[in-house]
Amino acid sequence: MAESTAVNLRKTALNGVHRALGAKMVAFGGWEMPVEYPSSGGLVAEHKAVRTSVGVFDVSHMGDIRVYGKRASQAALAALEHLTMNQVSRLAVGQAQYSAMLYPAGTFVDDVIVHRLKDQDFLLVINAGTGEKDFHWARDNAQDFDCEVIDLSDTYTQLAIQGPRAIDVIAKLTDSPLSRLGSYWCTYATLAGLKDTLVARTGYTGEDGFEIYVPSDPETSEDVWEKVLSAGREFGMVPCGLGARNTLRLEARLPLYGHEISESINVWEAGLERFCRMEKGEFIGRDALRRAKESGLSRTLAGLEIVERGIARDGYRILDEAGNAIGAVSSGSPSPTLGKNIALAFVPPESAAIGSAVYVDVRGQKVKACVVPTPFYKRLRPRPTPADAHLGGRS
Amino acid sequence: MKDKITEASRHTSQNEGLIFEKSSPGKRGFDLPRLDVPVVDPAQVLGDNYRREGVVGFPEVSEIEVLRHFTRLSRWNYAIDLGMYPLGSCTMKYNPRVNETIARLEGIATEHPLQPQEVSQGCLKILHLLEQCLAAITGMDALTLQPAAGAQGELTGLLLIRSYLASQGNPRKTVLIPDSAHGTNPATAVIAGYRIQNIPSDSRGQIDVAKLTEVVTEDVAALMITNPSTLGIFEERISEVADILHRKGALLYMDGANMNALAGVARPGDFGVDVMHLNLHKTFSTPHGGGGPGAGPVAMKRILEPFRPIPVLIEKHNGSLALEENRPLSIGRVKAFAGNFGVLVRALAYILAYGPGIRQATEDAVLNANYIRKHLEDVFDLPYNLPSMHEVVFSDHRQKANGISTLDIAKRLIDYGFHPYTTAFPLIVHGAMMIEPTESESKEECDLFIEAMRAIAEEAALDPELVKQAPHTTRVGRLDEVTAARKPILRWVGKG
Amino acid sequence: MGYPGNYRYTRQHEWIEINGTGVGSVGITDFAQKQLGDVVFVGLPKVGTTFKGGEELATVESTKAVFEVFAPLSCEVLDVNRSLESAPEKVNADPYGAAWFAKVRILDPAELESLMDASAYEAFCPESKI
Amino acid sequence: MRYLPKSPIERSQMLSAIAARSMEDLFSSIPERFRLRQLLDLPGPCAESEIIQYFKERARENSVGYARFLGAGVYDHLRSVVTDTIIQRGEFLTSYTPYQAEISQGTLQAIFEFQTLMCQLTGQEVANASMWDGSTATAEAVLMAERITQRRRALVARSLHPHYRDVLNTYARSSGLDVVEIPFDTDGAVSQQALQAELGEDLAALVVGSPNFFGVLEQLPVLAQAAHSVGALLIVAIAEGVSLGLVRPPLEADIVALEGQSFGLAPSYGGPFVGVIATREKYVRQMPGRLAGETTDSRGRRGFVLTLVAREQHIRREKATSNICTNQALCALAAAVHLTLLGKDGLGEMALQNLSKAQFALGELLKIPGVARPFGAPFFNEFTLVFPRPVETINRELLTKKIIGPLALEPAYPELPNHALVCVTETTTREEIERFADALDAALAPLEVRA
Repeated sequence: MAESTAVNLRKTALNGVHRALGAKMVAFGGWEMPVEYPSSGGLVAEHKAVRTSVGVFDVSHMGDIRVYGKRASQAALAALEHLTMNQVSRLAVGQAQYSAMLYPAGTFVDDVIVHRLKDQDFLLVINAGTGEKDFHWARDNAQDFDCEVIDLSDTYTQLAIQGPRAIDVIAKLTDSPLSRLGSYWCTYATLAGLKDTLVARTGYTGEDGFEIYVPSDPETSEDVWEKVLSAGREFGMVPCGLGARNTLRLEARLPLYGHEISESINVWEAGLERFCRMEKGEFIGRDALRRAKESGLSRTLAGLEIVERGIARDGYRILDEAGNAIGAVSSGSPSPTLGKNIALAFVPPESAAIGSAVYVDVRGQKVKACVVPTPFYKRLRPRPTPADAHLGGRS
Repeated sequence: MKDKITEASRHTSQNEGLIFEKSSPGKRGFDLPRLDVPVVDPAQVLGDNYRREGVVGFPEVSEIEVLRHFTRLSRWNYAIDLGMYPLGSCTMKYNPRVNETIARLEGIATEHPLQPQEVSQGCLKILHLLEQCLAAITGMDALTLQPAAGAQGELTGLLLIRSYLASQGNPRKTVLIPDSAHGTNPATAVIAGYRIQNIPSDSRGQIDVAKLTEVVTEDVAALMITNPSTLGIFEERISEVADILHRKGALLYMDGANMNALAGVARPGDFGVDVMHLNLHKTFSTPHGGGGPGAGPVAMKRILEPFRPIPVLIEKHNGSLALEENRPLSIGRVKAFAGNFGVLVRALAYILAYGPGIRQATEDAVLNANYIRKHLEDVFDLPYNLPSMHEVVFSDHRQKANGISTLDIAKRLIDYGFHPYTTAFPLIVHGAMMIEPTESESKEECDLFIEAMRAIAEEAALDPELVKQAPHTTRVGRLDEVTAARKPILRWVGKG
Repeated sequence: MGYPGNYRYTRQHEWIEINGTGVGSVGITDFAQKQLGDVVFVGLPKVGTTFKGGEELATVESTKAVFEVFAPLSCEVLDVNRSLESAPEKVNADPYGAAWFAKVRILDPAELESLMDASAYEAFCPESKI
Repeated sequence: MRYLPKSPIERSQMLSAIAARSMEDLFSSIPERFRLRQLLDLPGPCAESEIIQYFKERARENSVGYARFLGAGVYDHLRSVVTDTIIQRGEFLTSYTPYQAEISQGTLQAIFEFQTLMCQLTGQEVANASMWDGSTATAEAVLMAERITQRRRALVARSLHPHYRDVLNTYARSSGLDVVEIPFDTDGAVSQQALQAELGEDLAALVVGSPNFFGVLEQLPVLAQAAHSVGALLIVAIAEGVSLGLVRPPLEADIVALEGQSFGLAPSYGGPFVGVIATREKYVRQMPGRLAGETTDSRGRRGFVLTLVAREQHIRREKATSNICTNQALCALAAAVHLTLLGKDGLGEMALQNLSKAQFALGELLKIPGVARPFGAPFFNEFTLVFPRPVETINRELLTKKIIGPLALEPAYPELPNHALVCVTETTTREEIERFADALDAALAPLEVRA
């Protein structure tokens, strides 16, 4: 991961703020993003802040696609059912779901979070690196539907406020009863003085948290950033970078495009079946997935704990007892929360049973690892009461 | 018979040669643990331009040979551990052995000066406590423990003065130095970029205040004074001297070489001194080790504090200690890292041993000097008869009559089992005999010394040659310093 | 050892021997060498340098002292006695002869007046100290 | 008080002997108002056991039990217990500077042997009895060059130890010496180009470190040629003496300023160490510091004395070559004993172990994605790496794993962010090196976020 020196990198509205904070900037998906803030104590400190209290991420590099159409035609809904693998019709207005756009082969264009803002007005939040591709894919494949597909990526500065105390921070920034907003629900609220700000109780850290969408002009963005930080100060909130975001999502086994999902990995291999509704009817990739299921899996994503010395890094080979290559690490890192070295790796199903031993080729050394259940880290979440969800839906 | 004795002594420690002369290829006195990584080929790693085959001429001897060699050499030294070492202005006092033990503790001797300060708090607390103790003893406001020895303390002190005066608009040109001063004073002042002007002593051996008043101008940066003076006499008009300087904007520097006369009794900070150095290897008992290591902390008044050399020991708001490098007004760095830490540790151990009782040590030191003076002033000339503090200075004036010099008497003392006193210093006394017993000597040892001196005085009158040829009991007689200097041999080059 | 009559002397115990032609040799007196003790080193000036009277022209070291040899009068160094570098003991052995330090050209003969002659130096010397 | 050998009776006997009524009388010459009326407020008195206790407690607050990869002028090397046994002998420990030769032959001969060892190591003709440390030795070497050449300008390599440069600047500032810094090139060595540009007939000396602060070995013959071409002296400062067991000595240097800490002296939080100045015979009278010389006694037997003393402050006063008086004699003795124990083979083997372990460590660390080596020139036991992350942040994480990481270069070299100076000696075990590599890998791995 080279120091970001390329001039053609895109910068978020908060780029200046990050630099002022002394953040270490790196190139990520065509963007210049903060990977960690030495002023926050660095990656590990940021990670721990999110697990134990709260942290804030600038995730403005994420892409946003709006799909909307006439209420009567229900075309927008139909387009999304065709475009994505989860069942969009199950979404109430103000609800969001994790999903993905697939190629006909059943492999990934990208994973997305689909927000139902109005009956026929949806916001798809997509990855940075794949933005262009995703947008064209969505637009091209929605042609036969009477709906609009537009790219809103540049209109939002997106902040992720994550951690058990995120709710307390948000509460200080708004009068709306957002504490009752359910997980994977979203709403418009007056936040940090900004009217009609989109707030979603979503995240990419495995903790409770919110993602807010504010106008991407520097003044507003910096103003909101400042207000959020000062609201969070009493809870020890720190700015967090991509580094912590990556270790957090890895512990929570959330996939990262190019690692656990890609155009050469299908839904079954990625282990994302619970977000894939074969029964809902036709969608791109469905046939291939059915065939893939029949012919059986050649590899599956397994969670590994490295039991001997060594870090399993992305791309390292997985070996069997005899030393033959049987797979590869998709993501690997020390887990700040568990204090262990963990990894996600694609291995043959027969090697993926919990407790079975595999080996990682670490800098030429055969290092023993053990298949463990995932997610590696699971927060104790207060089961939301139906009432919450209900209210959340309407608020 | 005599030849037989010479014969017989050929294999005793009396004839220990140079270690290089015992060398034989293949022997060694130390083994390294087995290498636990692949060995590399230096030729390949370094390249021939950078490579060397091995140190030509380096000794090759076994452990027992090394141990014996240096043990034998050690027996040719005189030492405090053997008896009184009355070297004037050197303060050769007992070196407590516990100081050696603690300086070698794991966690003290093993610490790296650049390691994170989170894991150096122990070292920093030691430095902090020592600073506080020395401030209390000197009556000063701030310390730097950086200087490696007294002479570097002097330089640091003068640079502090120079920076302070420069900040006032003019560093000035001249440093005044009494004619009785140590040689380091003028040598240091020159390195500090100052011109020297000597101040004569008056007939009583005190600084000539009238003369001083004349010469102190806006050009004078400071007066470097030793108090008590090298005559062992307290400068009675010291605060007057300070006022004269201060009135003209100059500062008073005190050479703390004689602090052993004052610790716990009077504080330079009280009588007008602006900055001074301490010799931890004198007053504070760190071993002289045959010429070092020492340490020369500098104590100063608040006005000089901003200019202290880096690093500066600070206390952070969270209560932890740190060495700070970022000091815009600092005179800079005078020595790498954080001073002679190992010496500082010993000095603190010494202070802790006495606590407030350090006054008793000073009293005993002064008592010894005056006791010796009392019992010798009838046989040796006392050029200045003001009250003595921790040391007394006689002259060889009376013995000169029989052609006996202070050096002869000094050498003869060796035969009586004592180390000589300081000879030919201070310069203002011709044939000076400068005696500093320190508090470490018992009444018995003092009495023996007095006996010896009186006996030598007698010999000087009755049998001058006996004294002139002394010492008679040492491994070697007087050495030919002239040839040594005319045709210097400064290293062993082997046969042929 | 006496005081060569044809020499002139300074209060700092240097002598200069004039050999008519405005050229002279400079050295230190027997008294000076006795005070100094065994000489172990002599530091000589560069040929061609000029000195004012009283400026340091050379140094003499014994094991216990350093003695600065001052130019008796304004002069230019024409030659120096290299043999003293290898045999400084000459200064003790033959201060008025073999141990000359430098041959100099005298720049202002008038200055000679300020120097002592043998008898004056002899009178001056004993109570003098270095 | 256990250190004071007088009973109350003896005290009063002695007082009456000098006709003093009380101790107070002894201080009559100190004006009344300056005499302290009460005892000083000092901690103690402490028993021996209490003193040991206090310092053991302080020791526990330091870095016991940590693996360490710091060098930068202070090195961990093996030491024989014999060295300490010798220097703790009272005859060495509690003796003064050997001015009285007849009863100081032990110290004098040891110094003479030390001087010889230093000459053999550095390839120079004379070495002094010691200076305070490598930094002051370097500064004094420059002042010495100034006296020899009668010139007032010195070039100092930016790659020289920053503390050494600081000390030189402190000495230079007051003595009006002009010091110019020469940058380093992409190899971490002195930039020839910049050097050529600064050469001139007014130049007294060129000062370089080798190994320099980045661990890099400088090309001394080339540098000497450059300095000598304008009649200037080459001064070589050596902070890691063990390198001389394997690395070609600075034969072309006119003055060598050596730090001898590596020769049997504990790191001791920065001192006391032992500096040395070694040079050519013809410059000996301009050399600072004490010198022991061989001679004979009245009966013709070999003996040793301090010689050429007329250079020193107690004789020449303001015209002295230096103000140094007390030096580091006992440290020099320790170095002499240590080097004698090691001997020719031992020193060579120790140097080879340093070289081998440093090479091994470099290999292990370079396997870690994101770790690079900026400077290509040969090195001894220290090398520079660049990380994808601020060194301080990494070290903070290493510290939690009981590892004291490499030195961050940025504070002293703002132009080298994320650069670290790694040191490995014979005392560093393979296990420690691997633990360090893993910890560093762990500190960097999470940053590997690729889209």
